[in-house]
Amino acid sequence: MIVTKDQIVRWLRRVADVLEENKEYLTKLDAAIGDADHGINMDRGFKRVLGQLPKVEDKDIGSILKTTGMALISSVGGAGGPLYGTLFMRAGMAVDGKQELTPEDLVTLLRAAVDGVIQRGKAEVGDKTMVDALVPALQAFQKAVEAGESVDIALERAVAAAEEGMKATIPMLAKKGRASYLGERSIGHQDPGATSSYLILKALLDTVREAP
Amino acid sequence: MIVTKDQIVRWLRRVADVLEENKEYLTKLDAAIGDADHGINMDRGFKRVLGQLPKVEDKDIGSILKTTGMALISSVGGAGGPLYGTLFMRAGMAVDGKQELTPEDLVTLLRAAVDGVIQRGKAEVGDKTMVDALVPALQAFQKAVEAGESVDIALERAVAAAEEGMKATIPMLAKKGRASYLGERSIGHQDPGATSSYLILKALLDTVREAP
Amino acid sequence: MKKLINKPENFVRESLEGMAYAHPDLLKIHLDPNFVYRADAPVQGKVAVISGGGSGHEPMHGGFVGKGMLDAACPGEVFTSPTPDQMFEAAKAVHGGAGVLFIVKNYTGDVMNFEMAAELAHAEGIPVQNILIDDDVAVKDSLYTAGRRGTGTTVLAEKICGAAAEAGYDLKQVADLCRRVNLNGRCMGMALTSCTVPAKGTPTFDLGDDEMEIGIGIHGEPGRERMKIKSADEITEMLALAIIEDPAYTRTVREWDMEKGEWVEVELTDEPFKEGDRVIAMVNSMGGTPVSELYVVYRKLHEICEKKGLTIVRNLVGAYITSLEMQGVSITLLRADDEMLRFWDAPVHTPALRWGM
Amino acid sequence: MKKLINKPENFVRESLEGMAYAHPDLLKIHLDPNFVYRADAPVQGKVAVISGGGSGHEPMHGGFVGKGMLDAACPGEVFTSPTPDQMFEAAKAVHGGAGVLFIVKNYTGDVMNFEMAAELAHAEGIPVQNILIDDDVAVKDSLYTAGRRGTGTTVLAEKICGAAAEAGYDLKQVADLCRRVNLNGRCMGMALTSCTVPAKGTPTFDLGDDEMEIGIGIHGEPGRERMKIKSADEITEMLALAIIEDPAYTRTVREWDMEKGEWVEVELTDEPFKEGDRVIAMVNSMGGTPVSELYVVYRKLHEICEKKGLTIVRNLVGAYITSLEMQGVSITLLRADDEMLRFWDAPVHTPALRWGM
Ligand SMILES: Nc1ncnc2c1ncn2[C@@H]1O[C@H](COP(=O)(O)OP(=O)(O)O)[C@@H](O)[C@H]1O
Ligand SMILES: Nc1ncnc2c1ncn2[C@@H]1O[C@H](COP(=O)(O)OP(=O)(O)O)[C@@H](O)[C@H]1O
Ligand SMILES: [Mg+2]
Ligand SMILES: [Mg+2]
Ligand SMILES: [Mg+2]
Ligand SMILES: [Mg+2]
Repeated sequence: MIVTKDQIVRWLRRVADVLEENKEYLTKLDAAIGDADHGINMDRGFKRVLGQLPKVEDKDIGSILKTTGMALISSVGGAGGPLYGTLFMRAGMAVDGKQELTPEDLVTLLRAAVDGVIQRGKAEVGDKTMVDALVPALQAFQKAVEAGESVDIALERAVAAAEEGMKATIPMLAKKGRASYLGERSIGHQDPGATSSYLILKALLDTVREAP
Repeated sequence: MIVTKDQIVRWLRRVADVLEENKEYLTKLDAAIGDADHGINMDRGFKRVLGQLPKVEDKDIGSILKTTGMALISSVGGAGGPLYGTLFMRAGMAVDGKQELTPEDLVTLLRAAVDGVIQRGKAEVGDKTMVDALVPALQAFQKAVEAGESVDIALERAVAAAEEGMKATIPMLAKKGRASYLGERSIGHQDPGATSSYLILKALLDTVREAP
Repeated sequence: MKKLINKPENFVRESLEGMAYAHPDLLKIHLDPNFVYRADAPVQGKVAVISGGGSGHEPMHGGFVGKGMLDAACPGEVFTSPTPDQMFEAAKAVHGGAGVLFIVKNYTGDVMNFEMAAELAHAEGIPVQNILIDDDVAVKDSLYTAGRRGTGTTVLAEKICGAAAEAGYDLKQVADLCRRVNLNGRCMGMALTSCTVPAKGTPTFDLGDDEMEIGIGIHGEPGRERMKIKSADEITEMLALAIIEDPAYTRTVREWDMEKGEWVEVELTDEPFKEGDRVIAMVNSMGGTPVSELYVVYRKLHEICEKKGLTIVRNLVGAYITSLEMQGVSITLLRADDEMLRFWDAPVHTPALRWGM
Repeated sequence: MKKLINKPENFVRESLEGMAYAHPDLLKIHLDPNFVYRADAPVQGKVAVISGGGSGHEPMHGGFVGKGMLDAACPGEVFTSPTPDQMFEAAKAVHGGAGVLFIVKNYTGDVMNFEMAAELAHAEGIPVQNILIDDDVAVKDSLYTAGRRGTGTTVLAEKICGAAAEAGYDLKQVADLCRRVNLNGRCMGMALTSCTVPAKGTPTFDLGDDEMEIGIGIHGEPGRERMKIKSADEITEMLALAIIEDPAYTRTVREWDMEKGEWVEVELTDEPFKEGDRVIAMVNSMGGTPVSELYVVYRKLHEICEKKGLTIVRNLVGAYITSLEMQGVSITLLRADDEMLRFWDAPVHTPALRWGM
């Protein structure tokens, strides 16, 4: 089972829909421990991505993802902008020229993406950031692929791990980003960035599960 | 029956008490059609009067009332300050040198006081101001005195007329002062200045009724 | 009550004391009676320009005391006209031999207190004149009301007359200029929220979450009309058109006859704006509205003026004449001639308005 | 939502358009990507000083663009850091051949976006340096947090560095001065009310009628402690003592190595205030607090500084770095040496700060 360019494009469109639906939810999470803009920012960013997609839809997957990254960098702002921008830029660079992705390609893509986020933001697992969703997802995906599972099963595991990682942020004390200023008061709230990361991965799973 | 200097002093002290008690009530009336300060201003003014009284208590009634007027002028501010200041100044000037007041003295005093307010503020009966309480009170008092009634009966009539005049301001459309800016919307509210005038006259009646 | 104050009864005094600490180069304060005056007063041979009114409109008037603007400001209690002894003592402190102009906002209380002050100054031998500012087009009729209220034009008049006095105009000239500024200035304001007078502790009026009040007074007096909140563009249009399309306005005011030493009634008429007018525009925060929103209003005002053939040649965007922490905006337009513009551009150095020095 | 806006998504743009109409002599705007820049940019041979950050803190930064202060400001969406393309395009527009200083408030988003912008500028051959402002003493620990936030000192740094650039300092000199200003400035703020982000439409946080939040961030981030409202004097004391008694603070920041073209980590320590220090004091409204209350705070601050042996040699009292319409105040103290004072006093002409011209 491979992932086609068409699926990647549909994934990005689905992400735009999902983020629009969850705009208020993400913003509410950010209001509790941040500055109440994460949903608004991500929604604005993926609206911009939607606007750019027609221009690159007939190019390769690498170009599509790099364009997505650039669109996010120049429209999201905040912490989310450079982080998700870097995530998609690096993902695109990792699969330059490809028209479809094997499970191994997807491992390469995800690893590059997550590494980019870590380099840019310097956060570790446990700091209560999107990294807490992304790193377990990457590990679960890689493990499943190495065990010979198909892409959809591997993605299922990745999404489950991301969800778990996202929920695990609730009891954490934030050490990075705006939430860190709250100290103890950051405990008990789910991290908005971890939540958007989970939603983005979930959208990939849902896209892959659809009839191609 | 005459009114003594002692009664005048007790009257002024009572006015201070009454205005303190009615500070919020008068301010609430002023909030509806003015700027929510009439009670606060009058209370501040008569607190100042209380502070000045010991210095003039052993002088004549004229001096006591003029001092009251000056204290009000320099502490009340707003429309109420010059108007009530003028009222007490003119009252004092009308009974200069006196140690006690006959009913006829009181007529002279009241007329001078009310005339002063009208000169200063240029309001007529019906404009929805303190004049609507003061003018009927003066007329009723004068009529009662001319009919040979005693001071307390005459004051009773004056206070009843003031109360009626005060209530009559409710349906009026304001033509003077801050309330006039409301046009039709001033209708249905009792004028704060008419109310304080009624309270001040009522305090005189209550003082005169007490054992001297 | 969401305020940075200590005891409400000390608010005005403590705020004045803070001003004195912050601006010793510009001003001094006198307490009991309260007034703020130029650090270098009296300036010999210069007409002294004095204003005053209730507190709660800061920076007006105390924030305009300094070089090129006011010689003194007399702050009353919050939203309560000051008392005549304040103006009289201030006049004595800043009188430099050329007389005193009282710039008075048209509110019954202010007018009466300033009239008493003028009588006191006159009796003391200080030449004096009272000029009323009555520019609030929200008040239509002068026959059935106390007349138009004094609002935004006050700030512009204080700047222009302050500069004229600094330039050596005599009392009559400064007074004539002030009257002319008033006759060419119009203002209207609106509120999104009420304000809370410290001594009262609760909002002066209640506005629903989705309501606003158009034509509000600067003391939290209810305005002309309450309605659902509209967009900034619609609000700007309501205010700007009420100002620009306001017809000629005639009223009788009292001025002081310096020779005879008595009040005389004067009939004044101001002419409506017309195409080709050059204007000074002020977009003013009622206190709680941030400058970012004022610029949204200014943007639309600029468009409207252009469409109506008015050219904005100078502007002020900020909080200049406020109602405590009220959210809302007022717009002032002043038809400016060369003389006014010259004095507008003259150097000024006060806590709240400064340029050219 | 009690705001003078049209559509929330147009708020930043329309506010910028209003600024451009109001101040054509001082600044121009560029839309998409958004930035505000000096009308006479690029100034040949002068270091260009650029700042930026989320909108909603007006007048910062756009209101500080003009002569003697910022060459450009990059406003993001409300409370959202701007994007690298904004800073990059602004840098290209105002670069006068002597390089660009980015003054960056220490928030994760701002830092990352400005770092990307610096990388872009460097790649384009524009000499660049990023100096962080991290002065908020409400944040104690830099090991377990993203470090101190950039707050009030930003305004003072922009004024001083703008003047230094105007005076001909080269990029390294302006950057060194900026770093020194940051290491000598400390700030803390508090909120009486929340603010409402236009796009969200409801208050960022809920405060009870009798509650306040101490140590608030300028984006409506909840602060360190919520408590019953206290008097202005007590609040001033809490903020001032937190600043004055704050111990030495050490952190590691990233600066750009212009030669190698890469980020280097630098350890910086600032020293606590001590008796005899001369300070510039800023008492700043969070947006919805009127200046009358700021003076009440300034009064107490003056007394506290005197008692602690600090001399306030310059001050700013007003709304300079705000959080939309939030009520509240922040206090900033900057230990100032002769060089800083000289540049502080130098002429400046921007929409929100003006003197000497
Ligand atoms: N240093 C970091 N590394 C990784 N993720 C981070 C970092 N700092 C913040 N984040 C993520 O960014 C999210 C907030 O994004 P957003 O609200 O868009 O930015 P901002 O905090 O600037 O408003 C947080 O919930 C967190 O997951
Ligand atoms: N021209 C006037 N003549 C007589 N009374 C007046 C006049 N204008 C106002 N008043 C009275 O003053 C009262 C308001 O007083 P106050 O609240 O102290 O002054 P202000 O309106 O300046 O706040 C009104 O209720 C009215 O009775
Ligand atoms: Mg956020
Ligand atoms: Mg009143
Ligand atoms: Mg009043
Ligand atoms: Mg943000």
